[in-house]
Amino acid sequence: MAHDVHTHVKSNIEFEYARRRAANEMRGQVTTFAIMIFLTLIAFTMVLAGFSAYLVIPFILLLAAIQVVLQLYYFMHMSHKGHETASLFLYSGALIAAITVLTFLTIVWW
Amino acid sequence: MSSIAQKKGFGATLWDYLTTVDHKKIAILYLITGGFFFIVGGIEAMLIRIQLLKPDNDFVAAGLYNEIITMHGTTMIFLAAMPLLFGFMNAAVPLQIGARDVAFPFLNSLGFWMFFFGGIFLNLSWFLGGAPDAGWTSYASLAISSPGHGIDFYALGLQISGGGTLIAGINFLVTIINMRAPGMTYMRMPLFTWTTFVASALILFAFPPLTVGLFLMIFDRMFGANFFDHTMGGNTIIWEHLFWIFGHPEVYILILPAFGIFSEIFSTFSRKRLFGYSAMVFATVLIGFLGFMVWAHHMFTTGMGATANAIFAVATMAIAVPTGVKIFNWLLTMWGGSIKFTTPMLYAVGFIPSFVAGGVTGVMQASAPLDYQLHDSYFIVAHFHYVIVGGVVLGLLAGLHYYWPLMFNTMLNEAMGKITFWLFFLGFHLTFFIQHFLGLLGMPRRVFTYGEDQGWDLFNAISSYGAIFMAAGVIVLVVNIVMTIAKNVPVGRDPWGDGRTLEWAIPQPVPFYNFKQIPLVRGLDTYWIEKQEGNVEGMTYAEPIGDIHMPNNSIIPFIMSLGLFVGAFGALYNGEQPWAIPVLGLGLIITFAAMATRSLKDDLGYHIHKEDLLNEKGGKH
Amino acid sequence: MMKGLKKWRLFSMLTALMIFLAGCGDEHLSTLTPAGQVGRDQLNLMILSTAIMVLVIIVVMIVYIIAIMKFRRSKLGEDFIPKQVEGNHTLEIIWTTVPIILLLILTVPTVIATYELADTKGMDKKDENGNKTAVTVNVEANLYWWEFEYPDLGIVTAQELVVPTGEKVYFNLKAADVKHSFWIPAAGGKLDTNVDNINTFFLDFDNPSDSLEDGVFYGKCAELCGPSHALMDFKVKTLDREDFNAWVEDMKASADQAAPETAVAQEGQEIFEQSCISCHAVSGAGTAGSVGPNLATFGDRNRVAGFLEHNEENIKAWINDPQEFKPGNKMPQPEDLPKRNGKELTDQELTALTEYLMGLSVEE
Amino acid sequence: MDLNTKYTPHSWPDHPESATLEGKNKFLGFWLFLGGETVLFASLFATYLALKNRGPSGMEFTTQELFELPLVFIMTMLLLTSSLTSVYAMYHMKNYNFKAMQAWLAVTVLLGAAFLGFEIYEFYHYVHLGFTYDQSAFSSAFFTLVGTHGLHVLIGLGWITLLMLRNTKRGFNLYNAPKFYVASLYWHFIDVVWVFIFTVVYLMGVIG
Ligand code: HEA
Ligand code: HEA
Ligand code: HEC
Ligand code: CUA
Ligand SMILES: [Cu+2]
Repeated sequence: MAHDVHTHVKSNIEFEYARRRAANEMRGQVTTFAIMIFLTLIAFTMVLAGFSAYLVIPFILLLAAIQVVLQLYYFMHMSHKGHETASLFLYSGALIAAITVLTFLTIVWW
Repeated sequence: MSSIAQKKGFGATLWDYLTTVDHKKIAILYLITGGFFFIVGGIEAMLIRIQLLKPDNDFVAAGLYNEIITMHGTTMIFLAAMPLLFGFMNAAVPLQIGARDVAFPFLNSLGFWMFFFGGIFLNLSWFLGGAPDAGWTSYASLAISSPGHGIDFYALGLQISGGGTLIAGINFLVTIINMRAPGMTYMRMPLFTWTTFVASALILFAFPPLTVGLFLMIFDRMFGANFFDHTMGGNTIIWEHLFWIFGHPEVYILILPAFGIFSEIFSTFSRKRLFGYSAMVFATVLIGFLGFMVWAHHMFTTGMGATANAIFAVATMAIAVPTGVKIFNWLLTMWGGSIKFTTPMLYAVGFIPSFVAGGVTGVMQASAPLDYQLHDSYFIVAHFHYVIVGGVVLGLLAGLHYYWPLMFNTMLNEAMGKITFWLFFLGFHLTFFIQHFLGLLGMPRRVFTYGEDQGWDLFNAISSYGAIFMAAGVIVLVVNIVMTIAKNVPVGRDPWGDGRTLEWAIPQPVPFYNFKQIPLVRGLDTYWIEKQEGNVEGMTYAEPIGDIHMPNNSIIPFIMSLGLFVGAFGALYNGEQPWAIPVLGLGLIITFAAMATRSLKDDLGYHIHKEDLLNEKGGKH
Repeated sequence: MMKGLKKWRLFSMLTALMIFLAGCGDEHLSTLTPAGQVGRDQLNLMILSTAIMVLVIIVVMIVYIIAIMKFRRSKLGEDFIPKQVEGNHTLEIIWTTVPIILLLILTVPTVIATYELADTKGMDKKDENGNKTAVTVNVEANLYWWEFEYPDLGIVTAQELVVPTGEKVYFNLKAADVKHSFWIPAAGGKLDTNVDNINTFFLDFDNPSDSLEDGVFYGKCAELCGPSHALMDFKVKTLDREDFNAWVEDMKASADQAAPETAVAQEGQEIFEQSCISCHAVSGAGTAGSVGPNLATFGDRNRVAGFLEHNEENIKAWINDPQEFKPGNKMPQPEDLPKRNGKELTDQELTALTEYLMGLSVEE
Repeated sequence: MDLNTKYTPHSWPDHPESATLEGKNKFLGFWLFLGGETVLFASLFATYLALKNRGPSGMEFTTQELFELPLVFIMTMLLLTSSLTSVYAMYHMKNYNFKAMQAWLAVTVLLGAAFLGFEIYEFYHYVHLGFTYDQSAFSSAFFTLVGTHGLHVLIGLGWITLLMLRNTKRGFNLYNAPKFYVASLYWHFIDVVWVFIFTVVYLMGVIG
């Protein structure tokens, strides 16, 4: 029956393995975090350094996109199994979001 | 715990419905409320047609007329068509996929009550100083300058009911993704489930822009913002985009479930498997996808520039292709079948030419330069009533007759059903066909009157007389419903005799836990397969009888929605009444307190025990 | 080949149908009797698309009728179990590609026309003397009335648009208060007058409008703009180029209009100058942006307030109670007019005003 | 499923958030909701971009005059860090370490509250300068976009706090694990939105 939860008691080996895997993963997360901080720093510096807007804007947008991907795939585990539908819908949303922003930038003013 | 309703007192029944989280009862709530609003919207339509019956008529005044059309459009779309569809989805989808319940029974109830209170709030405008009068599209410049509170009622009412819709959409998505019975793969799902799925996805993505648009409108009107005030740097075109980014998918949210209902009916009463099932599924998804790429076809005359117009024109036309695929697959489903002209089938058969006629005028409008002529003329009114009435409403009426025995274990009278059909169908064509020509002859829409000197008298009169037939049809339907309820003759399982999908395999009346044992789905049209193999049970089971987990009833959804309803009055009278802000606060406190109660109090539901299940006789097979 | 032939026949049938329908409508108002090339282009698209659509409908209906006639259970017997067909790839391909082809046939002229109709470059063309060659009209839509300014000619008029025939006339459209939409059905499609920006397009007219029943084309507001949206009509007079030039000169001359001849009209003028002049100009020379319609040509008008028949009775009635005719319009009731101090207009005053207004004319 | 079922670190499932059907539903439903929220924020961003620096003639305030990057940088760091701390919290949930999870959640909430404090200060400061909500289309769009994000932060804080308080005494079970998990998803999403806000609103605002 769907509501039953089949609990599985891990053997010690399994347990240790799971722990280790989790710890490894956590170390990865910290790295991810460091990258995010780094990207943020670059973005702020780029702007403060006062490069040409045509260069900076696409670049910081790219950095933002990378950060989001990091959040989604590492912090929010979107690469894990069981996230297929979730990512399908999230990407559909992102697509519609992109189209919306695009039209507002192009055909709202004359 | 017996599913056969014991005779309960009125109070107890009322309480039961206020607190229910059972999708079958929520379906009935949607049906009643949606039906009520359909009558309200229909009466408004009749007032429109009476006013336009003859030139220079003064049956309703200019300002009042605008309120009537606005409320007619808004009521019909948000408060009648969509909720009625939700009604059928709730009634049929969980049963079609072999689920005991929806994924979020509590949210299901919350969605309904938010819609309910939003709808009531909107309609209270009639009694509290005037209804909204800027059209259902409520274009910003007019809406911002509209005096009185009409537009505020519109924005707040739709905000509340829109929230309910979003919740309902997510609920159906998760239900369909997670709650399918073993064997019910995506490619075995009945088409109604598929269209519910895609329509729900459209809701998920289309309602947020509406939410934002409405908030901007609320802030502008009630809290001093300047989004749409061009003297302050605002821009009214933003509203048009936000509205149509929502508005166009909205029309597919309406039509897709109707397509689903028709798909079920065509294959049932042709006794034949749906022709090109996978193409149908693909077409549904494609329509949903393309539905998001075309909204600006409502804005061809806004002045977006040639390139934007050209792109959106071509994208719009593309939708004709998957829709055509559906039409031809339905035709081929009937082809070679054994067609029985029951009332639902009559509606389905009537739907094809009506919808095709409406669809092809849509493609004509998609041709931007031609739309410069057609836009905001009666041609548009004709187009969308052809697709909406000829598609959605016929679908709803078909669904009503088709699913009535599933929902109530009785059958609407077939003879009266057919009378309703013919009256409604003929009246519909009479009313709206002629309107194409009115548009071509230069009649703009949303005009409260027209002069004698313009040559539109005869066609308008014909159109108005047609509406009388539709009203007569609806009245026969109401009589039919009342008589059926009064007679209350149970019909049992699979009353149409040709049921193919799981919902018809379930005993009647449907037990409150739906399936005693979760079924094992062995193919498309499972029930048909089981019947062909002579299985009297109607289904193969995936599990032995065991305890069933059920959710508890709850009054909290009702209270949460009530809080929003109360709070909306506060927002509405902000800056005008001293009590406004306190009332807004009070409403929000009610809502949040109810929400906190919900999260602090564990609600684990209860179990129906195996022994009780075994003892229960349940419905008849 | 057969198919092409059939389509051709369909085409002529449709054209015939259109002509028949055109008969139902009014020549000055119907999109089916185009007054110029723009309207004609759009009507052609209309005919082409209708032809395609009728073809689609015919095909669907043939399959449909055969299906519901042939496969009735009453004919096949209660027990008949049809074969459970899954689908058919060939058919699927056919009914996917054929519609695509039909749509392509429609897309090509659609896209071409979209760009053509948006081409307003001609607006700024100048002759060797540096004068603009084309007539440009700045249209300002106001709550329930229209103002037409000719920026290059230095004149302005209201409610009645006057344009030359046989050439493209360009329009700059905007709204003064809420969004409206500028539509002359017989001449061609509409374009919105937004509050945020100026929209630009062009129309053209083949013939002078005096041959029409009313001597004018009808113009409409096509965007809901408030209670009197339905009454926000205007009229279009088309003149050949010579007459148009003469009209322009007359308009310019209206700045120094002769005093009214009769005593009654003079009385009217006095009242007008007290109570009305703050909103209504009586000189056609000027620029846009006034509070009320310019009345320079009022005596020549075809309508009062855009839609009432042009006669003295209606003028009086209008001045006496504008809200009765156009609910929500911006002209005050007589007692609220400047310098009236709550006094209504007497019959005599109304007559005087009317006579004065009828005398405002630029035509002989 | 039973609230009283006690787990040991050994019997605690690998994915407690989706071990039950209710959990799975909640998990998926919440992701879908985030898909919808993406479109919601996109609409706000689009509106903001369309109205950026637009106001009545003679408007005083523009992005370049207004925004101060140091403040934004601090806020960004706070929120990014809180994202990491909530990852820690989930790490401990998987490891069946309730106390540690609560502790990390508390840190998350504190960081979030600090962020919110700065934001309130920022708004207060702007209003003080005369850049009020009804000052221009730009001001309305700015406050609405950033304020909606702030509201999300506030809701997130309230939600996580409520969850922590509610469950202090009883520790983990499969009923509340999905709730914690989903709340942390929400928190990450708030961070995702902020990444775009600091990029699109502040950084691009400073550029012009
Ligand atoms: C259920 C509702 C519904 C549906 C399904 C549709 C379907 C379509 N609509 Fe419609 N529409 C509305 C409801 C709907 N519409 C409403 C309410 C409005 C007005 C809103 C307002 O302003 O108030 C509107 C307005 C509207 C406009 C704007 C007009 C204007 O205001 O200027 C346009 C323009 O492109 C349009 C186009 C279409 C198209 C191309 C389709 C297509 O999806 C139709 C596709 C179907 C077919 C084409 C028929 C079957 C196909 C075949 C048999 C295959 C072969 C066909 C060809 C090759 C052509 N619609
Ligand atoms: C789901 C959507 C829907 C539905 C079902 C309908 C149904 C109908 N609509 Fe409407 N309509 C819209 C959506 C819909 N409409 C929208 C969106 C607009 C645009 C609004 C705008 O411009 O902003 C519009 C606008 C619109 C106009 C144009 C108004 C204008 O532009 O000025 C007209 C005019 O004829 C019209 C007519 C009708 C008619 C005659 C029906 C009929 O089909 C109605 C049939 C129903 C009945 C006739 C019920 C009658 C019931 C009784 C008589 C009572 C019996 C009572 C008891 C027994 C208790 N509608
Ligand atoms: C406050 C401004 C205002 C004043 C003062 C005013 N009017 Fe008007 N008038 C208007 C407006 C605005 C309209 C257009 C109404 C509409 O059609 O919606 C109008 C329309 C008219 C029309 C119809 C115009 C047409 O083009 O057909 C006439 C005639 C008229 N006014 C006469 C008068 C007279 C006479 C007076 C003084 C006794 C007067 N008006 C004073 C604002 C004013
Ligand atoms: Cu102006 Cu309608
Ligand atoms: Cu559309």
